[in-house]
Amino acid sequence: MLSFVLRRLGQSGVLVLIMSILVFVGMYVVSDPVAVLASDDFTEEDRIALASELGVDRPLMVQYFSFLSNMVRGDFGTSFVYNKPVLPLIVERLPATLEVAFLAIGIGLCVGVPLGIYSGLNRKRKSTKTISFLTTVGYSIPNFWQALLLILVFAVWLKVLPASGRGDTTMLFGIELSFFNVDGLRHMLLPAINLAIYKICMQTRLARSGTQEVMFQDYMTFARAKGIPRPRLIRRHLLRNIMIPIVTITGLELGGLIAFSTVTETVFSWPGIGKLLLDSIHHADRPVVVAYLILIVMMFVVINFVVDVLYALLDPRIRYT
Amino acid sequence: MNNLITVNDLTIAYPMSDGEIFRALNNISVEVNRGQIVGVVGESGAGKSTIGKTALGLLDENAIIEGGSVSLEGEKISNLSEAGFAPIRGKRIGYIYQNPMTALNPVLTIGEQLLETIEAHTDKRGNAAKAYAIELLEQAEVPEAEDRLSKYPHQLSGGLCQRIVFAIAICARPDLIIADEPTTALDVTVQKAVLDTLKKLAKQDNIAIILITHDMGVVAEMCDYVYVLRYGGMVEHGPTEQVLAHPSKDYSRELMAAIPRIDKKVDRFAVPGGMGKSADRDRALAFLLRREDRNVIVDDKPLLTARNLSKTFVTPATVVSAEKVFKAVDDVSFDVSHGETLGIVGESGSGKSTVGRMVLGLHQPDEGYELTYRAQDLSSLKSRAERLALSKSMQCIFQDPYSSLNPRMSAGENITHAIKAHGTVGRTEAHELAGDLMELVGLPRGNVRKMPHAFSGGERQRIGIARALSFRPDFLFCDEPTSALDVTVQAELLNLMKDLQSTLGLTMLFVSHDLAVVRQMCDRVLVMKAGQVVESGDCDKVLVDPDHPYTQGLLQAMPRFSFDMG
Amino acid sequence: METAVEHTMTPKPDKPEPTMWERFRKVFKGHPMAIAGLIGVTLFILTAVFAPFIAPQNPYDLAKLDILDGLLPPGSRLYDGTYSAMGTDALGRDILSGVMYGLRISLFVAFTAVLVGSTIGVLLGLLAALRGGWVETIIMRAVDLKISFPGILLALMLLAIFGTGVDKVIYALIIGAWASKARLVRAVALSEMKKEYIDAARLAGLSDFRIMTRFLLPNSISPVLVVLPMSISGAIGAEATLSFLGVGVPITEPSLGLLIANGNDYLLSGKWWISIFPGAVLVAMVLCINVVSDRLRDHANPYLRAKD
Amino acid sequence: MKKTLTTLAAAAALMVGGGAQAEVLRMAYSSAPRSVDPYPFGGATTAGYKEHIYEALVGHDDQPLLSTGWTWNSPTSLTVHLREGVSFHNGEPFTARDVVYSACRMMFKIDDKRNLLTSSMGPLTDVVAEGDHAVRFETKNPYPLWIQKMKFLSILSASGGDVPDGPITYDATGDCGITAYPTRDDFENGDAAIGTGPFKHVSFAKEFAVMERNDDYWGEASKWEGVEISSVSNSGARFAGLLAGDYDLIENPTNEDITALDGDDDFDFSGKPAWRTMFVVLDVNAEGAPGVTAADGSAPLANAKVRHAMSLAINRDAITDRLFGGNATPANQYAPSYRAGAPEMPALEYDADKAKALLAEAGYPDGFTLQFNAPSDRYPNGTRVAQALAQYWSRIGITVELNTQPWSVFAKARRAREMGAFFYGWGHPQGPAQMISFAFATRDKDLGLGSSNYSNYSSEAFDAAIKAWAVETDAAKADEHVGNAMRAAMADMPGIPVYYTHSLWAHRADLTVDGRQDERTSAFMVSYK
Repeated sequence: MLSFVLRRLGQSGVLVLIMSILVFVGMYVVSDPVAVLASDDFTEEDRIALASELGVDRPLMVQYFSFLSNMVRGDFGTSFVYNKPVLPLIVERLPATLEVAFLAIGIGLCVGVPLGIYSGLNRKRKSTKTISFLTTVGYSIPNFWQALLLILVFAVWLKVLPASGRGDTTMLFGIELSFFNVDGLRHMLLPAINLAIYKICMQTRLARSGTQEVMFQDYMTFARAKGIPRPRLIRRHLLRNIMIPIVTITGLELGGLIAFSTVTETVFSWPGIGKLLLDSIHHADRPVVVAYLILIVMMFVVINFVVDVLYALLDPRIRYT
Repeated sequence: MNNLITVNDLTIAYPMSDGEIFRALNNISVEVNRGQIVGVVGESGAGKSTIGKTALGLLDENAIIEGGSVSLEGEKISNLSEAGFAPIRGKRIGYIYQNPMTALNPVLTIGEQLLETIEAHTDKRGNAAKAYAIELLEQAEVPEAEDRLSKYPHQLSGGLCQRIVFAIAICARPDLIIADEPTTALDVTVQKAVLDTLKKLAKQDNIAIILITHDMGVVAEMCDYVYVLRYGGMVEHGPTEQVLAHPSKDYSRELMAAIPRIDKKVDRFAVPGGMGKSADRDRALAFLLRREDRNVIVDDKPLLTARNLSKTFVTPATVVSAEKVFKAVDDVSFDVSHGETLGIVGESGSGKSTVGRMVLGLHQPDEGYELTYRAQDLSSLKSRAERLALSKSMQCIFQDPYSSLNPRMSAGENITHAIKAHGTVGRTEAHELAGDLMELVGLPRGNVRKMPHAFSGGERQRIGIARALSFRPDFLFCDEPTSALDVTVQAELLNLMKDLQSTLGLTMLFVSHDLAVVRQMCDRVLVMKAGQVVESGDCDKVLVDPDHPYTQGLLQAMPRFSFDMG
Repeated sequence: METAVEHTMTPKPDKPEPTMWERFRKVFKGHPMAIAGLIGVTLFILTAVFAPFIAPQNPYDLAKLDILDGLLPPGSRLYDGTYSAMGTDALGRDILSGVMYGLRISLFVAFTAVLVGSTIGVLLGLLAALRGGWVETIIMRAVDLKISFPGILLALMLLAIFGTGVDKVIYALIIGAWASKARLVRAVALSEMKKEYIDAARLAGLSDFRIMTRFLLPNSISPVLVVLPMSISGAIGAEATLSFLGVGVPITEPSLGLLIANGNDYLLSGKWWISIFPGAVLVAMVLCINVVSDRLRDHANPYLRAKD
Repeated sequence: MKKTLTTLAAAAALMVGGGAQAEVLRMAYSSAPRSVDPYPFGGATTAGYKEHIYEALVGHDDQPLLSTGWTWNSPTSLTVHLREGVSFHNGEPFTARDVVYSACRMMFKIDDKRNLLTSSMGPLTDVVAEGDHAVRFETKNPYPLWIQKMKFLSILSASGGDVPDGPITYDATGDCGITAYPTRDDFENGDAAIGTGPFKHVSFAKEFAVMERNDDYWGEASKWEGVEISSVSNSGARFAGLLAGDYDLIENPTNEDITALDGDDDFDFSGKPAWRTMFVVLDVNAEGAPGVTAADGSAPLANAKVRHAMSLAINRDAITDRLFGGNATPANQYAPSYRAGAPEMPALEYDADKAKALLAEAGYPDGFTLQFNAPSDRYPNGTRVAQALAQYWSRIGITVELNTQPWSVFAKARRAREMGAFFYGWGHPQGPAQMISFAFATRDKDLGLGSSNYSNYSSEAFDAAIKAWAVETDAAKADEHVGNAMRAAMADMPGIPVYYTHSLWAHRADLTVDGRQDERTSAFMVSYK
């Protein structure tokens, strides 16, 4: 157990290193902070001064190692653009993203899994065909386009939901949350749906194939032979078994949502970290991008870990061996 | 008179994906009276499980009842709906599933699975239900019944799981229990005890049993009356003793003759099969006997000596479990001399296969071992060439015919791929050879191009043998070569192997859980238990009056049918 | 499955192996949706291939475009008399022609990216399974890394280093495609490794390379083949998104995705045709691909096939 | 899920009522103001936001604001007379001390990072308070531009930071003996966000800022009780937000979107010709330009005939009314012709045949290959205009490879001078001359000329005129020099002016917007019909 955790930690340490190098080099070739920040009436002297203040006049290696030494001391650097320490910059935007991500995943599960089980149980029905058709349509529409159509329909035509922004939030333990606030929820709904549609389709498919496989397992036949009422058969025997793969995948999906819902957050100008990442990439704000991606790597490591634990919780075969 | 259950001219058909109709059952009639234990025997494909499934409405959705019916106490049930079966399943007809390990839901506790059944069929709830559950388990002779409730299936042995399945089956005190191969998945010692329990349970509540099995021994010990099926058709039926002792049909006779006997060694089974007879076969033999490209040492030294073989398996730690260490083989030593067959018997998990795999180099033994083959120290083998020469000379016949062939290669390619790769033979020659070898092992050479899935288990095993032979080995490791096969097929195969051994002078290491088979095949035998050798010596000694209690136990447990037939 | 086993065990009449065509027919027989999808896919591919011959206009030749033809509604005529069934965009680009050529780009990009990416992924996955140890660790960590690296940054890097171009987008998508395949194949291959035919191959002294190519590969590939079509539609979507983010294909050679992205700006002002037509085509195509792939998946799923 | 649905319904009901009341003006910016602190950052939205709270000595129209006028003591010394009776939001009176303090604050480096606006202060050598109501600015070289540059110097209250009593002495490091300046947080929580402007800071979060009316404003108080500024970078969402009633006014609607407002009763849009010139920068380097290749290996762009031909090939009217629906003005020089001080110039003609002929005459009858670069995410309609230009040039036989990149990539390539021809837009607070002085003058450190000269253009006539302008304190004479410079440049055409942008605002139909040239959006421009 411990050895396992240590090994994981070691590997993720290496991951973080490689990631930071990649991003450093990446951002270096992509853009020049001075060129982006300096306005046109800057004299060359101004530009050189700016470069030295940002510390980008030093050779890349030097920049990288000073970054490393700061990082181990927990200092991820200062944003070129906002001239603020990077970590708070990211952290203050985190709740917004987390809220939407969880809402989206929630919707995905609550809608997708039942649909999936239903279509898994009644493979031949018309309704099943329709469901699979819809799921296919659902994830064949590019995300950004979907977003605009949503805005068009719900905000412009029906005028029932706000098109953008985060709306009012309620403070909870010093964290701004939209969840406990009607206006906040309304603002959250469209982005969440935009993200959820794909998840719904995926969960449906997962649950469907899962159901189809489990239904043919010996223990399902035997449970029927025992004379267990069908509802219980599905609730206990089926659900418990298909949840195992679903949880695993959902974990990673959640990670993806948290890390890279850039498009959605941009289109709905949702003040989350995804938008921050995109803006920072475009504004050559290397410190933010580096710190961001390092955090993301760590997050995925944690998520993988949690998923493994959940897996064990759901599957006694792994728990007790 | 009014039978408990009557199966009447039942015909069940499956439309197959290739458009043909496959009849799992063809005009089958079976009658069972209260308290009677009826055996339904037959080899795979006989459709025996289908009978049970029909009685419980568990047929796959695309199965068609073309004719006949099943009726329970006179009322027809074969045409009931899913809902219609509700009052029957578990309540009037209990079901015992082939493999207890897969029959129980892996993610639910024993208690949950037992209680849900109780709540479904009785009005007992809460503590009453729990008490009843424990009572049932105790009746099924599950030790420490109470704390088993909180356990999960995989934490218990196969035998225990099967007993739990019994408990579930008798929960509603049904009139009939359908036991579908209840002991196939179990070790012989366990099998006996489990069967006794089943018998006891049946007696105490006067429950009738339909015992579906392929094992004549089991039938002999359990059943009063027996039906013999083949390919979905009825061969014959009658009181057990009569059918087993004086079978009236050829197939039944063959069946009986095919059963390996522990009590006496026959040099061939009285069944067709063995090496094919033809020009092809002789060509194949010629090829196999062409040995000039091999250095044969003929001296009195044993061909293979193994000293202090041990194997420890380490499963790395995971999130929830620490690193686990399991000693599969513990300090095993033996010799195998030219042309002899050494058997290794033992129950599952005794490490018998691991020994062979170490000899072949598929497992790396723990430090401090010594393996000499043809006076060569195997541990010292470095160069690829040496390894190659060795791997050609030592081959293996694997346990599971369904996974031992490459599914994406034709039979012929499977046989000759490797020797082509090594350049032993050319393309055209290889194709010829493949055909010859198939004839040799008794398959029509016309099937050379067929893919493995088109063959039955026995046929695949023959292909496996042909592949092993293609290397012109001196030494064959046979890893439970027939455990997955029906008795008749097994008999044919064993005949073939005997023939090949005598013609080619092969040396064999023969691993099996079936003492009878070992008795038939081997000269000497090692008896293994939990990784260690408990007893070894000549078969005629060890398998007739063993010294070690464990071996004695094994022999005791062997279901033997005592009716002697001419 | 009991029935499946019984079936293979019954003595078979000597039937020749089914030909490709027979297999093919077996898969699609009695599945109208799937057949429709198949036809759709073929049509789209044909259109893409022959676009230059059937398109009313060459939308990639700037000299042929005139902004005076801009924003014409469907059914108008361009200045030079060409009939524009789907209208034009701001630069006087005939949407119908744009869609045909765009289809060409989108399909080309998606197919090459997914095929190359998957091949790399499969090989790495097999290698990881076969070799294990540090090789496996490195490959699988690389997968993790890729998963936490944003495609947009990747695309930007390529764009900054090599400049814009369809090929750059393909590289970006290739890097996007390999990881999941590697994961998948490794999982399958690991379970195949446990089977005895691999032992047999080892015992026969065959080289790792041969074991990988002749034994592991053919037996581990099918799940990948099943998800392939889905990856392709995924890649089409990804390319669209990259274009939307301004790091996709060159704007003078719009793909479907880029056409949609451009049309986006006009949706609110009621010039729907600019994005709806390309969008509809994209959806339709992806739909066809998926319907077909679903059918293939169901067919490949042993539990279902036994019942078919 | 169910719960959210009900709340949703409730919300929908709410919506109907909403929108109507607008004592608070809800505006949506196209990008988020960077800070409450007026100094560190430039950019239209930041500037637009901060001028609600802070004011400078000179207004956006270059007219006195917190000053009443000024007198040149010498070409290097200017005395500005401050407006009296002005007080800060905290009630403190506005005095010369505050100006010196603000100057120091401007020069001071926060965490060793200069304020991005500091460069305008570059030439200043001293800032001296002359009594309470006058300030003297000293420069080492003549710096007439300071008059206009003063608008960057937002005036903070000296009471804001930790300031010792008594007069403050200015120094270029910004130290000025001041113990501590207010921090970023002090500004964001409002403690230090104290100016003289018509609105007071209430709150400032990531993408959302709130302000309330300053009732003691020295000038005419605003009609708006308060202002809410949201930031919605995606134009589609911004516009949708307006239509959905989330905002009363949005800036920079796309030219596409506003066409949807024709004949709409609820919403309308207003435009204002802005100060930004969109033009094509051409590298006239005689050794050839990156990405520009001719069959004979010569350098086409070095030839003025070629540059004129390229200009002739462009149908500017088509661009402005097809791509902008008339919300742009065809350009005839490098600065908007309608800006104060811009010389009279003839319209640039469009004649493809003449262009072809000229190209042939220049020695390129079969044209040449030109890689034309444009930022993909910078200017409204930018990529479309770029494609249109490519269309026109390819018609006269030039092979154009259009290469669009995100701004970050583009800016890097531009700074590295890797682009021989690129599309660019430049607007400037300080009249017509400023931009060409940076873009086309031969580099001159002292006068800060030519620092953005990517054309590698160098002309004595032009330089002479610009140098003269740079030191001319007399407005009329200055304009004359500008005229000469502009004509010289246009004759050589180191860059091709295409059009002048208009600032656009979409808003509720019952509002009128009196827009400004400087692309900023503020509540002062907005009033009820």
